[in-house]
Amino acid sequence: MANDKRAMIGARIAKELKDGDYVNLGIGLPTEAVNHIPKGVQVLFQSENGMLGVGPNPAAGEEDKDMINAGGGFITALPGASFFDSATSFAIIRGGHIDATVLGALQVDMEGNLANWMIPGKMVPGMGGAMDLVTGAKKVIVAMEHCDKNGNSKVLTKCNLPLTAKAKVSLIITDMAVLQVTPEGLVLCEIAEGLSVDDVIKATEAKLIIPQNVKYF
Amino acid sequence: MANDKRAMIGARIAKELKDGDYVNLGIGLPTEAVNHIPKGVQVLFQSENGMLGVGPNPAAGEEDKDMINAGGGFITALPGASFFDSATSFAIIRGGHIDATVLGALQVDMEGNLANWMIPGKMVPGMGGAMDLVTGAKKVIVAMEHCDKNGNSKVLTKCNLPLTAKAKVSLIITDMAVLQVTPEGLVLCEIAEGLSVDDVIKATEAKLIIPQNVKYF
Amino acid sequence: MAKIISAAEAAAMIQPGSRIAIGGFLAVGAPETIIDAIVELGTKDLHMIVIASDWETRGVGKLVVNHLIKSAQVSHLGTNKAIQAQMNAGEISIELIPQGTLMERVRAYGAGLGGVLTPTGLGTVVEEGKQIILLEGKSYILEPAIASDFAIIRAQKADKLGNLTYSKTARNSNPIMAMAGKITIAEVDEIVEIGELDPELVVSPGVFVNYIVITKEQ
Amino acid sequence: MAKIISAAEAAAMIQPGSRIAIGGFLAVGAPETIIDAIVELGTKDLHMIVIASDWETRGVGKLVVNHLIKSAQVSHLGTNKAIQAQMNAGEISIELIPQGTLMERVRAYGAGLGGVLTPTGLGTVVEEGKQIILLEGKSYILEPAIASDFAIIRAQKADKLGNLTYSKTARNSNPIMAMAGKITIAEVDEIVEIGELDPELVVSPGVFVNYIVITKEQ
Repeated sequence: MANDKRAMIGARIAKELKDGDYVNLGIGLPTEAVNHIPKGVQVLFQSENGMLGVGPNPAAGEEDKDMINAGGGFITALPGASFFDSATSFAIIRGGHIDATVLGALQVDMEGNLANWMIPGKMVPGMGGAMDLVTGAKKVIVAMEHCDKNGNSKVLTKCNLPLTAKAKVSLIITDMAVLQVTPEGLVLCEIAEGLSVDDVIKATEAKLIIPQNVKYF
Repeated sequence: MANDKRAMIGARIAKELKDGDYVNLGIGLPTEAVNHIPKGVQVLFQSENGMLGVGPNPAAGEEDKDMINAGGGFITALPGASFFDSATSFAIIRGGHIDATVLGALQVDMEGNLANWMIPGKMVPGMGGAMDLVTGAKKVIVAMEHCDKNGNSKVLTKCNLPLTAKAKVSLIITDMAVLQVTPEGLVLCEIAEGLSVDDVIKATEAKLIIPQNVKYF
Repeated sequence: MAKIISAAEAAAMIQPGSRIAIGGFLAVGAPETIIDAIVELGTKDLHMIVIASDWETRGVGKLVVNHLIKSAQVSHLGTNKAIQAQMNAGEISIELIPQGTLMERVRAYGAGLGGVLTPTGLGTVVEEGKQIILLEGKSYILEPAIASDFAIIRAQKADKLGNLTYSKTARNSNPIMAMAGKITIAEVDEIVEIGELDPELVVSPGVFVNYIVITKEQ
Repeated sequence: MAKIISAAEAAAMIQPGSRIAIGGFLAVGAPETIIDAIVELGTKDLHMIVIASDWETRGVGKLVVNHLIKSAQVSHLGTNKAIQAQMNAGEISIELIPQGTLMERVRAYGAGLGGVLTPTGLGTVVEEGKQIILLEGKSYILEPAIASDFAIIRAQKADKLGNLTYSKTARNSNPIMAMAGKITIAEVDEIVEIGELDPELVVSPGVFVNYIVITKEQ
């Protein structure tokens, strides 16, 4: 994905995060949000291996071998950080103490089902902490490209890959659109600047509910 | 109970505790053991509210309001002590990490059943940590007076008070005798100096197995 | 991020019928200032979840003697005659729970678990009416999580994010109760600036703490 | 009380078929020196319980590339191509477990619990073949405790009683794995005298630790 699209998604994720929120960001695209938190808004980031208060990446040469995030990347600690064991970390996650988690996806569907941990016969990295995060976080946001490399929609009527969790996703942020999962189906809330509603409908396998006013983001 | 009897029981409990053992002593009589650990033998005492490395009672005027044992008495910490929350404390207990626990009893029986937490209609203090201790400790020792205040045996064929745990007691140390709980029944291992085997048999409601040699303690 | 409030404000959040998980063991590590504020307000019909019922004049015992407790899940009553009298009089309903089981049931709620399987209480009255699960030849009692609306706890220091440290055996149930409140209020001896607590020394991360109250105890 | 031994002595305790809970997360906080000693000894058919399979050259990945692992309970394989190849070739059998569930199952064993009830994995392949428990209208998967013969973990400092402290995110699964070994061996950067560790700073009490090995890592 182009850097400007990544930045756009990061900025849009950041809008969902409120002052004082405890947030867990998945590896990759979701971490873009860090660069877009407004000044004066304090969001506390968790790393599920066992830390709250994750700070910016360290400068080259200043990496601490004992300071990594859940993706294995080097991190720093902000003032007010805390370290704890991984069982406590997942108690925080599963127990509903995390305000929002943002994860990537292979597929997401109209019911808020998410598939992001394996492609049978091809790739079995394991679910890691994703199933707990999606089950426990107060708000589950998916951030991903709208279509896969072959141009196929990743927003489906029904996921056909093994699920990470059932009916837990509440918001989908892609390079094309912002979709809300509702009991009635997927609502197209916002579209990316330069696109039309029709562009999004064409690129989406799932049926979308189109409100009268669709904003740009 | 007279002080010399308490000391005798304390000394006999102490013989069961080995160098390096982690031990939890119940309130009252069991704590007598502390005064009888031989020099050079290091036994580490747990307090189930959340501490390992309990030291002697503080001198008068040197009590720390934040340093109490499970009975509410003031304690001190030995070098090498550690503090932890009560869930961890009971993980240590239930998980089999405590080598021995010594508890008082209202009744104990031939099958190693123990009753020490309530008398229906009369006294319901609650089981506190006793059920976990008796369930989890590697070795469960009962230390008590052989008979109650009315002269009735507390060593029974079958407990009739509500149980603390089933078939968990392995050794009973009283002011009259040391009894081992075996699959065959209660074995009279030792009797108190000055008593005869018959004295113990008469004072005991449960049937005893009498080996050829019964030692004094 | 935690908000600093007064004990009276803390007490005012608690409603008749609220389920409150309360830290402390025999009143050591008990949130005395918040308890006093609840007593002053006189909020009745409370359900308390606590290790022990403490003494008549200290800890949760003060809630009992002021007749504010309708029911309790507790492991030990032995030091408080008032609660035993109220229980015998049918004024208060008590579920006695082994201490380790109580801690796991509270932790389970805080950790989003439905419950745990424990061998503690097998063959005793504790197993009565409960589901027994057989796993690899061993029996366990299924002990469900205990829900609470509020946790009121006591810590030594809080930073302004709500990160907490404790003092010695006053730690006891406090970090576990802290996990379990839908709203958790921590009474502390001292509030320090963010960054003043060693991140390795934090026992309860601020994520568990919603409000901080400064203690009035000397 | 913990005994100080060499990494080779630690490795020699472990037998073919042993079930080993291993600390670390993506090799940070992994007991590299003990792992190297196991590799040197070449003990085969091991079962490992670990969060992630690390890298081919770091952490438990070294056990994998040397074909010492017969089976594993693990949550993430994505950083280690060797384990995925061995899995596809049928050489290694893998139970994939959500990370939080893995931690609770290991903790449960260390804490003497038979298992826990968790909502994680409901409606996914994780629930297949498992008992579902309904409590107050909510479903949970019954996840049994995971037993281990040995725990090998990594800490920062140990005193001679085996009390342990950790460094930053190298803490991760180590305190949990430490609880769960029938025999627990802690690899540490530094051994200090009894009394040198602040009792409030001890994360794993020595009661969980049987042996201490000094690390060879720089």
